[in-house]
Amino acid sequence: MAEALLQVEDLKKYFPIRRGVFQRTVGHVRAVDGISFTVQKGETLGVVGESGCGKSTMGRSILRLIEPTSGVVNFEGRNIVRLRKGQMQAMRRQMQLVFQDPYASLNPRFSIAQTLMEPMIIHNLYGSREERLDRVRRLLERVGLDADYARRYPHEFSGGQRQRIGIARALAVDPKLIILDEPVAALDVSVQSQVLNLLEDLQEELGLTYIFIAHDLSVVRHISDRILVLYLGRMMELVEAEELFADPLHPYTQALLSAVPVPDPDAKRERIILQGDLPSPANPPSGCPFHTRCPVAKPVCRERAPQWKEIKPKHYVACHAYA
Amino acid sequence: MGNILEVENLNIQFRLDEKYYTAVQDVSFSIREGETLGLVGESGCGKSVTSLSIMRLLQPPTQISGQIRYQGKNLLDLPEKQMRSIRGNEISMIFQEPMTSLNPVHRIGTQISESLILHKDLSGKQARQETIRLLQSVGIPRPEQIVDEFPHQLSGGMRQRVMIAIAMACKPQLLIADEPTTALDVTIQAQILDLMRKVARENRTSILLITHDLGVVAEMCDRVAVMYAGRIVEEGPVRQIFRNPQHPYTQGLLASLPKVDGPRTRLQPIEGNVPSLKNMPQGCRFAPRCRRAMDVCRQRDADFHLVEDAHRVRCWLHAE
Amino acid sequence: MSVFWKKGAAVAASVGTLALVLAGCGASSSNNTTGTSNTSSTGTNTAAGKPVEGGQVTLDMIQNIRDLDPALEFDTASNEIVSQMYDQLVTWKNGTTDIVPMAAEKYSISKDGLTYTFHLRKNMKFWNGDPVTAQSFIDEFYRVLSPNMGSGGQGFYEIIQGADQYAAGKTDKISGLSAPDPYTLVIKLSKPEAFFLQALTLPFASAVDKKFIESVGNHQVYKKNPTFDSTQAMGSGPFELQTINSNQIVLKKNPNYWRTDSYGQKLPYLSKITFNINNNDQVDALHFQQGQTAWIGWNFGGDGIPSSAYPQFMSNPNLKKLTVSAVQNSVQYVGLNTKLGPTKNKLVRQAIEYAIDKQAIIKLNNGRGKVANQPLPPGVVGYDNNLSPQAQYTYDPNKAKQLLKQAGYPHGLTIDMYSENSPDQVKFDQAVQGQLAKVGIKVKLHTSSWGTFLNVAEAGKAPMFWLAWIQDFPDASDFLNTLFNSSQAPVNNCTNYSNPQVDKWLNQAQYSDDQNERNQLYAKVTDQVMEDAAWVPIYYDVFTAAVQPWVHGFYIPKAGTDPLATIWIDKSHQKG
Amino acid sequence: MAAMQFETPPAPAEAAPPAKPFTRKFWKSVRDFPMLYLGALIIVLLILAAVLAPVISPHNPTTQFSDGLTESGIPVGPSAKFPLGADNLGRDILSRVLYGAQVSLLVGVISTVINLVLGVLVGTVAGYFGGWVDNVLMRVTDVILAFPLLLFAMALVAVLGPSLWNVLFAIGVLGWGTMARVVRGQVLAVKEFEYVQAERALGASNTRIMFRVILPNIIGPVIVLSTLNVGQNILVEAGLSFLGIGIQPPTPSWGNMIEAGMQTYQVAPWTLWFPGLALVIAVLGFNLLGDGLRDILDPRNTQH
Amino acid sequence: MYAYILRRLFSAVIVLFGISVVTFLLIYAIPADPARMIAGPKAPESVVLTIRHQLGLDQPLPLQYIHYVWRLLHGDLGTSYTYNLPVATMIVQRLWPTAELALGCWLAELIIGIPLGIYTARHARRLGDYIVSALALIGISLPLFWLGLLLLYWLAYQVPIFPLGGFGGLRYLILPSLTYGITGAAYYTRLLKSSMLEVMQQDYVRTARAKGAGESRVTFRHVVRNALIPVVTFAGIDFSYLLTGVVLVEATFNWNGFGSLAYTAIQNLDVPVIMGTVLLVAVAVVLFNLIVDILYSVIDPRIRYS
Repeated sequence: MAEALLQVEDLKKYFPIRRGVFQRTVGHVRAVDGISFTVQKGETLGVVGESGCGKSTMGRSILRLIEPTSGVVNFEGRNIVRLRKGQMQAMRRQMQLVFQDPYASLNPRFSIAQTLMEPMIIHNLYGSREERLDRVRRLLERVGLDADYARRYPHEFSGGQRQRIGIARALAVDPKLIILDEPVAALDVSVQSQVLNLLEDLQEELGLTYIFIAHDLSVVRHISDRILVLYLGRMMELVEAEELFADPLHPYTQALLSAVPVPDPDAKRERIILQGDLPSPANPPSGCPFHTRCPVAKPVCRERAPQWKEIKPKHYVACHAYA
Repeated sequence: MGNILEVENLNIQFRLDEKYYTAVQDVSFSIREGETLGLVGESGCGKSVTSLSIMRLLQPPTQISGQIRYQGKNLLDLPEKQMRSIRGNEISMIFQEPMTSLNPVHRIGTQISESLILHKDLSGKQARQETIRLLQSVGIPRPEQIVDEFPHQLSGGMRQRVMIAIAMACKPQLLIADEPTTALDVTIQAQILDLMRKVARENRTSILLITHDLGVVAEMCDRVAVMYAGRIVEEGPVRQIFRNPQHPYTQGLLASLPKVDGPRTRLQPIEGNVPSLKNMPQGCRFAPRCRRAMDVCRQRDADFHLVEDAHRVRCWLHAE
Repeated sequence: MSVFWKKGAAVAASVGTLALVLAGCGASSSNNTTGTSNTSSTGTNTAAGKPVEGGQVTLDMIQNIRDLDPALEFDTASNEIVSQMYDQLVTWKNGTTDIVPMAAEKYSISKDGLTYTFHLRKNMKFWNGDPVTAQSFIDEFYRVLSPNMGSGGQGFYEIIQGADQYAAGKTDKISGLSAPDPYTLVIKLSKPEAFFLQALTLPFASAVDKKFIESVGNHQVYKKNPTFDSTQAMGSGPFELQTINSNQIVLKKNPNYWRTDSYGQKLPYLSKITFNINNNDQVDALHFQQGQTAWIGWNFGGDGIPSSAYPQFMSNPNLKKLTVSAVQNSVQYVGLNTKLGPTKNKLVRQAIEYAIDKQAIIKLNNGRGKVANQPLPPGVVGYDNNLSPQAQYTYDPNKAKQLLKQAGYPHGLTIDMYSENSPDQVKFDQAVQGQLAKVGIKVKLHTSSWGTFLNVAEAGKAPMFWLAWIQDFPDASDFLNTLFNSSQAPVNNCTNYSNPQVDKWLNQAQYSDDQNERNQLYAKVTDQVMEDAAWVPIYYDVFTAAVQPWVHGFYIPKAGTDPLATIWIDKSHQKG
Repeated sequence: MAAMQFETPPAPAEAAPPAKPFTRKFWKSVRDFPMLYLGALIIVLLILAAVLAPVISPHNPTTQFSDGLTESGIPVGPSAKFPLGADNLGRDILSRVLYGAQVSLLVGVISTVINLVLGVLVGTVAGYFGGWVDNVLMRVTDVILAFPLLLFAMALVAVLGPSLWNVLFAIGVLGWGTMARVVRGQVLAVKEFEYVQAERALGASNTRIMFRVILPNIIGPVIVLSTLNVGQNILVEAGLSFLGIGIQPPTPSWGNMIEAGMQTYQVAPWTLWFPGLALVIAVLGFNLLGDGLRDILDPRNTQH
Repeated sequence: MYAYILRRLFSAVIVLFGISVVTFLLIYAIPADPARMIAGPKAPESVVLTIRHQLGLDQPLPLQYIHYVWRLLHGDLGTSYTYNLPVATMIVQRLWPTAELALGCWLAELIIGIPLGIYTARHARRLGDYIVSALALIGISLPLFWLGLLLLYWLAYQVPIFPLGGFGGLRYLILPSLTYGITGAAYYTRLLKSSMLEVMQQDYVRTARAKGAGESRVTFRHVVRNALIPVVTFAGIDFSYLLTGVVLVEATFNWNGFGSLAYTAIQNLDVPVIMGTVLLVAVAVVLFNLIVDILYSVIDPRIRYS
C-alpha cells in the first residue's frame, strides 16, 4: 500500500443557480467544495455523509461524468481533468462506477449478454463475438451468477442479482478503480451482506481499488480501510476506519455515530441529537458549515472555516475545537 | 393493560393475473395499551400489507380473512362509515415517504386540521389554534407561519413531523408507523424516533412500528414480531429476540449485519433470495435458504412453539 | 366567392375580372312603371293594385362585397349593391333590352354617330345635398379612365375622343368630354359605336361627388385606408349605405330620391334592405323556406336557387309555385386552346365537340340549362338560327374516335384541363373527364381557386378549360368580339383563337350602325368559330329564383341589375 | 459458511409455466386486450380493402353510370347494382369507399413517418443535449405548435397546390411538434436513469447513447403516439379534402366524398353516410390499436 | 413567480418572432404576385409596377421584413386583396362570432368531459367505465364535419329543432357546440381519468384515507384538485386552438367567423388575410399558453413559490 492510485486535490463542483428572466446565475450550489484525498492502490476509501453532502457528486466528478468546476484529479499521475474528450473516453476503461439503484442502472432493453458486451464493444476489447460471449460467461460466474443467465433480461432478476450484474459490467473492462455509489443501499439486509462479501473477494482477487460511497455507517466501517466524512460538500474528518469509530474527533462525526440505531437493546449509548435540519448547500452557513447544528460551536466557528489538520497521526479533522 | 389490537389468523390474498396469491398468511399478534410492537422483515414480507389491512386501506382486488379486533370490535366487519370514524381518530398512520405523503396543493394547516374537522367537530378557528399547538408539539419552529405554507417548502424531516402532527391530532389509541424513518438521514431519523417516543408517551398511544431496520427495532420496541414471506416466524420481547434468536431466519438476519463496534469479521449472509409472491416454496418458506433445513421443513410448515415466556417461534427445530 | 358551397361556373364567371365580365340581369326600370309583369315571370309577381310604401326585407348573399367604388367594382355582388346607390345617364326599360333615359332627361345622338348630348335633370342631389351636375359624370369618366386607377371600365370608354391618350398617361385632358352648362353633357366619340349607349348603363358611368371622394380619401391604387371604395359611398341613387361589414350590408331608403312611380308615389318603396352575407347557400334556401328572406336568386353572388336545394324546391309543389325561371344571356363553355397542346389540332378540337354529352351535363345540373350550340345565347340579337352544317355537332363518340384517329391519335392522348375548384364545377369537370375518357382522351384536371385559375386561363396557358360568359349588355359584340377577336387574346380570348377573316368581320360589325349588316356579319363569325371548334358551348344557363308571395314587383331582368327601387311588400296581400 | 457461496440459482422470476400452446396464449391476450385486437383487425381489413380495391370493387370508382342518377339528376339509393348507392355523378359509392382507403392509408402512414422522423430527431437531440440546443429546438417546436395543423396545412397546400403528395408532405412537415415534445420529455426522463450514466461511464459516444440506449427505451410511447397520429392525420387529410384543398377529384378520398355528399345529402343522405362511416371506422381502428398498445406497454398492466 | 412569468413572456416573445418570420415568408411562398392580385389580371404592367413599389415589394427581403413587423406593431395587417378592407377590421368583425362559438364548444367539452372523467376514474375497470371509455374512443374518432352534417340532417333538416346553420342566438350555438363537445370531450375524459388514476396511487391520497376522509371527500378534495392540473393546462391550450381553429366547425355550420375568413382567404390566395389570420392564430396560441402557465402557477403551489 505505497503507491497512490488516485490523488484528488481541492476538487470543487458548483452548480449554478439560475434565476430571473434571463436565467442569470445568481449563486451556486456548492455540492463539492474543496475536497482533497489520496487513494492507494488496493485500498478502500469509504465516504460517508448525509443526503446533500455531495458524496455522489464527488464520485461522479472524479470520473468526469459531471465536469468538476475546479481541482485536480490525478489518476496514476495523470490529471484527468485536463484530458480531451477522446482521451477521457479511453481513460474510462481504468475507472468504473457501480450505481445505487439496481433497478435503474441496467438498460431494460439489453439482455445481460448485451449489457456486459457493451463495454467491450465500446473499448474494442476481445475481437470476436464468441470471445466476448465467453468473457461474459466468465464474468457472470465470477460474480456468482449462472452463465446461462446471459440471455435473460434485467427484469427477470432480483435486486441482489442485478447488483451483481452491475458489478460484472464494471469489471468487464478490467478497471483499476471502482467507485461504488451506495451499492447496497437498495438491498435487503440479507442480500446486502452477500454483495459486500463479493466486493471484498473481488478486491482481494483482482487487486481493485474502491471508493465506497454510503450513508450507512456500519456498512462503511465494515468495508473501508479509511473513511472520509463529508458535510455540505466539505471534508470533516478522514481517518482509518477502526479509529473513526473508536475515537471520532469531529463533533459531527460524533453525533452521526451516536445517531445510528444499534441492533442491541442493551446498548447504552450517549445519544447526541442534533437540532434542526441540514442547511441548504445553495446557502451554506459561513465559517464551519456545521456550526449551526454543532453542540460545541464557538463564535469563531461562525466566522472562519477551520483548517484541515492532522490532529493525530493519519487522523485529519477540520474543527476549531482542535485548533 | 389490555390488548388494544388483536390480529388473528389474518390472511391476505392479492389477485394477479387472474389468480390469487397469498401475501400474508395466518398472521396473529396483539398490541397492548401503551406498548410499541415492532413488525420487522425484509421487503415483500407482507409487513406493510398487514398494517394497511388494519386500516382497511388495501385497494381491491384483495381478499382478507381472519379477524382484526380493535377494542373488541372486528374491524373487518365494520361498515365503512364506522371504520372512517376510527381512521385518523382512534387509529392513525404515518408513512415512509414524507415527501409524497402530503397533498402538494393544500396548505400544511389545512391538512392537519382536516382530521380535526372530520373527527372532533371543531370550528375553523379552533382547529387552526389546535393545529398551531400540534405543530409546536412536534417541534416545528415558527408554527404560525408554517401553518400557511405548502409541503414543498419544508424539508423531509419537517414533513415527517407534520405527518406525525396529523396522526396525533386526535390523540389516537394506536399509531401505525410504516417505515417512518427509512427515507430520512440518520441524524434526522434520531430526531423523529425521539419525537415518536415522546408523543406516544404523552398521549398513551400504542405504536405498531413497521421497519426493516433491526437497529430501530432495538431502540424503539417493547416486543417484536419477525416476518418472512408473509408469515410471522418469531415473536417475543425485544431483548429475548436479540439476545437469543431462535428462528434460523432471525439468526441469519442478525448475523448478516455489519456492526458499528467490535472486530470486523466477514459477514455471514443468508443465501439466496426472498421468494416472490408467485413462487412461494412448499412447507416452511424459509427452508430453501435455511442451512438447517430438514425434510419435514420442505413439506409442511411448522406451528408456533413457545420458547420462553411470550417468545414464540415457528420452526421445526423446536418441534419437540 | 363563397366559402363553401361555391356555385358552379355561373358564379365563377360572374365574379369576373374586368370590364367585360359583368353579370347581367335586369335594370331598375325608368320612371313610372310599377313592377309590371314581364315575359319571364310565371305570374307570381303581378302587381296587385297600388304599391305599399315602407317595410323592409332581408336577403342572403353568399359572398362579401369587394368594392363600393363605382369606378372599381367589377363583380356581380358589388355591382348589385353599387347600382342601387348610384344613378347613370341612361338605363334599361324594365324587363326589356330597350334603353331609356334616366339621369339624362333626354339625349340626342348626332347623325354621324359621334356626338352624344345629354340633358340632365335639375333636381338630382347626392345624399349629402350636393347637386348632381354634368361635371359629376365627367369626374367619374376621368376616374375610370385614369392610368392610376386600374379601373375595369377603361375599355368601354376608350372610344371617347382623347380617352386613349389620357388612359395612356400622355395627356391630362379628355377632349371628347365637355359640359357647356352644368346640366348638359356632351360626349364625342372617335369612331361610331353601335352599343355605346349600352355601355353607359354600366355603373362605371355613374354620377359621383368628387368633393366627397377627395375628403375621405381617393383610391390611388394602393392606400392604407381606401375608405371610399370599401366602406363609404356617396351616390344619388334610391338607397343609401347604412352599414357595411363582412357579415352584413344594410341599405336604407334615400328619402330625397327624385323618381316617382305612376301613382306619383316617391321611390323607393322599401325603407330598408338587409343583406346578410351567408356563404352557405343551403342555408339561404332554408331561410327562404322559413320565410326569413324575401327571395332567393338574382345576382347576389349566387345563381338562383342553389344546386343542393334545387331538387327539393322542384319536388315540393308549395315551393315550386314560388319559383320563376328564365334563360340567361350567358353561356357555359369548354374552351379549347388553338395555340397550345394537342388542341392545336383542329381535328382534336372537333373530336372533343362530338365527345361531350351536353345533355348529360345538364342532367347533372338538375336540368337547369338549355343545350348551347353557339357562343351567343338566344336572347341576344344576332343569335344564329341557321347554323351552317359544318358548325353543328351532335353527341357522337364514334365520330370523335374516328376524328382522333385521323388527327394521329389512334391510341388516345392526354389533355390538361383547368377550372375553378367549386363543388359544382368539379362535378362538371369530372363529367367531362368521364365522357372524354370514353373516346380515349385522358383529361388531367387542374382545379384551383378562381383567381389562380384565371391567372392561367387569361394568360392563354390553359389547353382546355371551363368558363362562362355573362353579358355586360345584350349586344353580340359583347360576346363575339370580346371572345374571338385575336386582339383580345389571351385575356378574354383565352383560346388564343385567331382568324384574320373573323377579325375583319368583327371589326366591321363593331363600328357599323346598321343592325342587319351586323347580324349577318355575326352569323358568319359564329359559323366560322364553330367550324374551327374553338369552344364547346355547353349550355345556356336557366336561372331560377324563388320569391315570397308577399313580394311585389319582382321580375328577372334581361339586362342590368335588379330594380330594388320598385319592389314593394304587402304581407296582407299575397299572390298565388 | 463457505466464502464463495452465492445465491442459489433463483427460480426465474416467473417460472415458465408448462409451455402454453400459442393459440391459448393468443386468445388469452385477446381477452386481456380486446381493444388492441379489434383495432388491429380493423386496420388489417382496411389494408385489405386498400390493396384489394381493384379486385373487390364492383365497379370502376370513376365510371359515371347514367342509371346512377334519376331523371332529375338525383343520385340513386342503395340497390343491387350500387350496394351503397351512387354519388352525385352516378358513380358507385362502395367502389369509391374501397378506393378511398388507399388514399387515407397512404396519407396517414407516410405523413406519420415524416412526423416520426422529424419529431424523434428534434426531440432526442433537444432532450439529450439540453442547454441552448434544447432552447433553440424547443422554441422552433413552439412556433410549429403555435400554428393549428389544419389551418397551416391549408395554407401550405394552397401554396404548393393540392395533390396527394403535397397534402401528405404538408401534414408530415407541420405535424411533428407533439412528437418532438413527447420524445423530448421521455428522453429527459430516461437520460436521468443510471443505465444511461453507466453507458457514459463506460466511455460511449453521445450518438451511441442517444440512438442505441435511449431511443429503444422510449420506443413504447413513440409507437403509441405514432399509431394515434396515423388516425389523426387521416382526419386532417379528410378535413382538407372536405374543404376542397386536399385530394383532388376524381381520385376518391373519404374527405372529398363527404364534401360531395354535402351537396346532395338532403335528397340522397347515403352519399354522406358511407364515406363518413368508413372514415370513423378507420380512425377508430388506429385509436383502438394505439390505446391497446399503450395498455400493453404500460408496465402496470403486464404480468411481470 | 414574477421572474417565472417574465421568463415565460420572454420566451413567448421569441416564439412570436419566429411566428412573424414564418408568416412573412408565406408571402414569398405563395405563387401569386401580390401586386398583380391587387391590380387584377388585366391591369397593365405599369400599374403592377407602381403597386409593387408602393407596397415596397421591390425592396430587399430583410428590409421588407422590418417594414412588415413595423406595420404589425402598429396594428396594420394590410388590406385584403379580395375585399379591399383592412385585414385588421375584417378580423375584428369575425372575432366575436368565433369567440362565441369557441366558448360554446369549449364549455360543451368541459361539461361533457369532466364529469365523465370523474365517473370513469371512480368506476375504473367496471362496466360503466368500459361503456363510457368506448364511447369516448368513438367520439375521438368521429370526424367533426361529418358528425356535424349528420346532426344537421337529423336535428335541423329532418326534425327541424335547430337552425340549419348560421350565426345568431343561443339556438344557433347548440348544434355546433354539441358536435364539438362530442368529438372533443373524450380528450378531457381520458386525460382526467388517467390523471385521477395516477393521483389515486399517490401517497397523500392514502394519507387522506388514513385520516378517515370519506370517498367523496377524497375524490373531490384530494384527487380531483390535483388531477385537474394537467386538465387545466390542456383546457387552456385547447381553447386557444379552438378560438382560431374552428375552421371545420364554421365550415360545417356556416358560421361566419374567423375560420371561414381564413378559409376564404386561402381559397382566394388573399395573402394579407392569410397572413393576418395565421398570425393571429399563432399569437393567440402563444398568449393562451402564457396564460395557462400563469394559471398553472396559481393552481400548483409548487410552481408558485419556486
